Amino acid sequence: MADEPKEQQPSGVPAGDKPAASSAPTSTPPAKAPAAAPPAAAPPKPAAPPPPKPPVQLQTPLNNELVGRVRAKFATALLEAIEDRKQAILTVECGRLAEVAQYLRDEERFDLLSDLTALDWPKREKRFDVVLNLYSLAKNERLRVKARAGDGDEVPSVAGVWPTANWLEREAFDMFGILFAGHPNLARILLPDDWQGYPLRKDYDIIEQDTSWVKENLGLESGQ
Amino acid sequence: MEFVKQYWAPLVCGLAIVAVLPLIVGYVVLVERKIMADMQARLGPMRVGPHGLLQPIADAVKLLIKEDIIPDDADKLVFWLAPVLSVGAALLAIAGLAIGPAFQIAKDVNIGILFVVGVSAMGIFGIVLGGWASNSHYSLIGALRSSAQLVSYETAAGMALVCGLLFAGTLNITSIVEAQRNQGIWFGLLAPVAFFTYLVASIAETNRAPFDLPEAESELVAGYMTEFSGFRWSLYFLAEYTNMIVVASVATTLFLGGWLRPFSETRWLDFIDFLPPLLMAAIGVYCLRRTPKQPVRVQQLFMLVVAGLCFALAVVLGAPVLVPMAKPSLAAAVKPFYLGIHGGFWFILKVSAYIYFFMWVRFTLPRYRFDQLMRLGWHFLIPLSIINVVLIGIAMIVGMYYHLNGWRLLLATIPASVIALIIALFILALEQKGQPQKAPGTAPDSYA
Amino acid sequence: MLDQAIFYFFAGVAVLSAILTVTRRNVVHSAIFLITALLATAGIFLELRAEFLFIVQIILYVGGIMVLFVFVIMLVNLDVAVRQLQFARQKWVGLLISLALAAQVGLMLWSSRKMPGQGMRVLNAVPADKLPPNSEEVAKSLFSSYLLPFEIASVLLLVAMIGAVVMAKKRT
Amino acid sequence: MTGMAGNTITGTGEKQQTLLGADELILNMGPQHPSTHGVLRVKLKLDGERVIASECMIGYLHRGVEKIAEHRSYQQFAPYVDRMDYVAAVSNGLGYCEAIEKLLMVEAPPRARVIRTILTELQRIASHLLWLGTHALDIGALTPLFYCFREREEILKIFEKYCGARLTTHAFRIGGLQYEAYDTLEKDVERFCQAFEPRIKDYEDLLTQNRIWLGRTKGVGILKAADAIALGATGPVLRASGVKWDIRKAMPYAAYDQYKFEIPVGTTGDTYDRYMVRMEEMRQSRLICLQAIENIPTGPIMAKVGKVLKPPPGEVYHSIEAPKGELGYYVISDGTVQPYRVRIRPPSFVNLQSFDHMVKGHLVADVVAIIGTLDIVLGEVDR
Repeated sequence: MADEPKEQQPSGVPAGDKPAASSAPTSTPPAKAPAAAPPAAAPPKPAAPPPPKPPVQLQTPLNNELVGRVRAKFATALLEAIEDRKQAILTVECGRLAEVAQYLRDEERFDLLSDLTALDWPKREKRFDVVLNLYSLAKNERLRVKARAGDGDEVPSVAGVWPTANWLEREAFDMFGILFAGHPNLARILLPDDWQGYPLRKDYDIIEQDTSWVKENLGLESGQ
Repeated sequence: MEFVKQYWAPLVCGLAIVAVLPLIVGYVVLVERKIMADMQARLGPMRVGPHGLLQPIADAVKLLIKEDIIPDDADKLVFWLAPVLSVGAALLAIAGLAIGPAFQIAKDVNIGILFVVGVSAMGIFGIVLGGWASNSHYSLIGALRSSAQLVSYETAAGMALVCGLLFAGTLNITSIVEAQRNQGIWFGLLAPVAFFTYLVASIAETNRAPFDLPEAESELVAGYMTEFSGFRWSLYFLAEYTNMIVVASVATTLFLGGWLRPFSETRWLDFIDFLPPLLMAAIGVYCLRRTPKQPVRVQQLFMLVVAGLCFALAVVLGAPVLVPMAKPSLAAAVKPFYLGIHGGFWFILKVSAYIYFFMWVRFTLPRYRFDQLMRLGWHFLIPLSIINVVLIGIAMIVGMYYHLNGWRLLLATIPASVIALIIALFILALEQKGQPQKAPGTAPDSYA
Repeated sequence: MLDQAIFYFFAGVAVLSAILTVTRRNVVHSAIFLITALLATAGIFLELRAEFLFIVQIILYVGGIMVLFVFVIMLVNLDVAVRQLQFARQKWVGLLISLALAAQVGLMLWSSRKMPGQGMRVLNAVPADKLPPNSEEVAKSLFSSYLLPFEIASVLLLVAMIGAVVMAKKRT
Repeated sequence: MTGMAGNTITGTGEKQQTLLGADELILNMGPQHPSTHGVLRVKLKLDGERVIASECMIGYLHRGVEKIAEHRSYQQFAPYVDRMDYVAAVSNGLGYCEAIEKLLMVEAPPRARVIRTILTELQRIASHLLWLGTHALDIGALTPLFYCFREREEILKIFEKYCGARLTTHAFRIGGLQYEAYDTLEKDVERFCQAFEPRIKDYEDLLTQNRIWLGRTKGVGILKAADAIALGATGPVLRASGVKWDIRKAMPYAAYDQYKFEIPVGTTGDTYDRYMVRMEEMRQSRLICLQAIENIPTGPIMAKVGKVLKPPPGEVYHSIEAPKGELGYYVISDGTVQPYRVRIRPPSFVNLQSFDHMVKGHLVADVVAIIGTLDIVLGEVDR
């Protein structure tokens, strides 16, 4: 795993601000109390495979100069900066996503949007995470920017900043139903236009979908 | 009645041509598929008959029994007429050709070559009307493209022919070959640039190889042939291959010395006469050697038959050459017989070499885009052929002035050809500089 | 006797297809009949042993002009043209002109009847021996006695071609 | 930059005055079309032969791989990954396995990483060979297709000997390899590499200096560097536009940091440059294979990874240099046996976006060449 870019190592001591658990696991027992501060000396790299004790906490708060600059510029917008398995993750306020994106591309030279996708956490009140994986060709550095959006919220589209986001946002809309404000042509891309429902949502049950389709189109009980 | 008495020979020959030609075309297609396979490290049709030799019959039967679909509101009359027109023009053109000194349907037609070119130009109607009649948008575009291509390359071919005719001085096919015999040199050597232009233009005229845009599979499905199926489609196919044979024989007659043996006039090279029988005998021996390797009994039998055929042909070709040696008295009697058969052999050999070149080009070169194709035709080929006619004319005048004839005429024509090539390169350079990489937006629209 | 039969056959075909050309409603059909008419006239040239004219007729008219006719028919979308009213009730003008033409032809026939041996109706028999190759005859006369008209005609054609190119140039 | 976004052809748009006054023609190419490399439907708005606007309709091969991933365990999902880019299954597998290993914070042993590199590079050559064959066939050259398939057959034989399958190989496991290298692997790869060099020369003789090929590819489908980065193009498409970026060099994975190889870069970003870049990449892959088989380290082929994988909760994004471009895996685990979400970043899907940008102003014949030069595989575009 020598591929971790060296300069990306978190230099500062993990600051004390509380790491809002970015991934509140739904089904597993609440292994980590969301408010508990992470164990201070988080082992940089657990040498042995995680022993059967409760899964070790890998998300450590991150505070390098990049985070510093972003916090300086967007004080309130930057909700959280953590690092999971040596990959930097910034969580940004949904409303100002486009601004942050513009800033990251122009000043921080993250000129390549590798991927834009979405996650569904049905338990949370703002259930969707819009995740942008950025890459800087100049600095050979990766960054992940997250924004939380509720069902039906308007997420500002970054297609203006990176045109590659056009189809990626259309796919996120197609699969999750997230509306992107300012998108040139928000329509389904993979599924037929008259498809009902958004398949990648956690509550989109395949079995139920199949039986309803069979009943509706073939008029008989599906064998599922 | 006296009409029949006077014209029974050409009628019989005509009948033979119309009957035999589909078979010949079938085997030309088989040979093409075999050569293509050989070039592409594979075997080609092997299943029907030994080494796929019965494939053409199988194709013909398949095409005959295939369902004959007519698009619903297509124009019935024109839909039926188009392929017929195409094949008719192609077959009519064959009538003007002379296979050997003996075998010619339209005996010494005074306008020989012109007749062949003029009639085969009628094939365009078959294509255009075919495209229009099947009233699908794809075939209409395909039809328009191919007719535009044919019209523009006919001019280039015509000018190249003019260049050859300058040497021959007559249009009559038999006298053209006679002229080449008297001058002791083939016109293709005298006017190589004309031969090259005619070669390229004829490839374009028969819609083949780098110019086979109308039925470019990757774009407009099958061009004008899209809606035709079964026998109608095979008529177009027959027309295309007959055109190929016609174009090949015109080129052979005019540039490669028709049915003349290479160096036909130099006596000490007469041993070349032994080449045809030896060649046939060699093929026969090869077939014999391959017979035991055939897996199936019937295939071995078939190979034996083919070997026998080759040997018989070898004997037939050898007889007119050996008999005068054995009994000089019979020499006079055997002479016309010798001329006819050997002439036919050489003519067919040259035509098949020409067609082999067609196939060879088809398998190696990618396809031209339509506007590039038109640009090549108009900006390069036509000016080149016109300039070549002028230069060859000048060369001939110089030749006459210094009484150069036969091989010595080369002294005049070679510089002419070199100048023509230099001008050709100049045109190309102009072309390159003119729009080295014109932005695609401004590429000349093909319909402008 | 045979020549007579062939001549009347070709003449009949020519007249018939000429009529059909005019009366057909479908443009492409009329184009096809026009081609048959021209081919029939070419046949008549051949019947008169003028093979050079025969092949020039085929190459020029059928292979050249008619191809462009059909080309234009394809390019210009036809459904508009067909819907317009074709027959603008000019029957009377047409009749008048054809009558005048018929009168003229009749006069010519009638006057030639008196000249011995020149009668239009009697065709001279086919000469038995080889025909004088008329391509060479045409060429000789074209480049010797009629050189001037030949040059003027070619210049005229050149001008026409250049004019066409200029008109067709895209107004860019 | 918004102009870059793919415009759609809605019925309304004003009718542009075209050449003969005829309205523009909407031409539907696909989904069943000989040259769309799979079930891609392209809606072209034409003015005569010229393309005014184009719109790609995809989704015909959508199998919902990401939904399936949420109902399979980590090991069970590995074979599905091969079905996405079915032309380069081995590199898909490598990407997935390395992403999960990163999630588990586990590293494959050196021997496994070297063998993985060899097989992935062979797969890259095979994928490029298939691209070259079909691309040349679309432009009309019939012969290269058969030469390319003859070489590709050799590579597929090696895969078959190694893991029993030719196309969807499922050759790797999370944590290392399932099968030990069969004893003549080095000799086979050696023999293939020796035979391959003259073969590449054959393709080059057939195409590179061919005037018709130059005419059909030079200046066709130009994608400048800035547009390529903006449109997110990666792999040979990006490198042909002059951007020197290859994940194997930038963020080395498997055993790529042990070998010396160059990264071919184009200049103008037209179809010819993409052709040259891919041809050079085939040569470089051959060099990597030769260097790799010299000393395959001995040792275990599987890291100490339990039968049941329960990666600690968290997420990871790992991307590799697949033959088509950057193939990324964004895996989120919630500590259970099944991944919470596996997001796959397909290079073909993103590269296809620049199709609309490239095809404007070209002729229909170029559309075919541009689809070919993007080297898209619809299994990966639709997932």
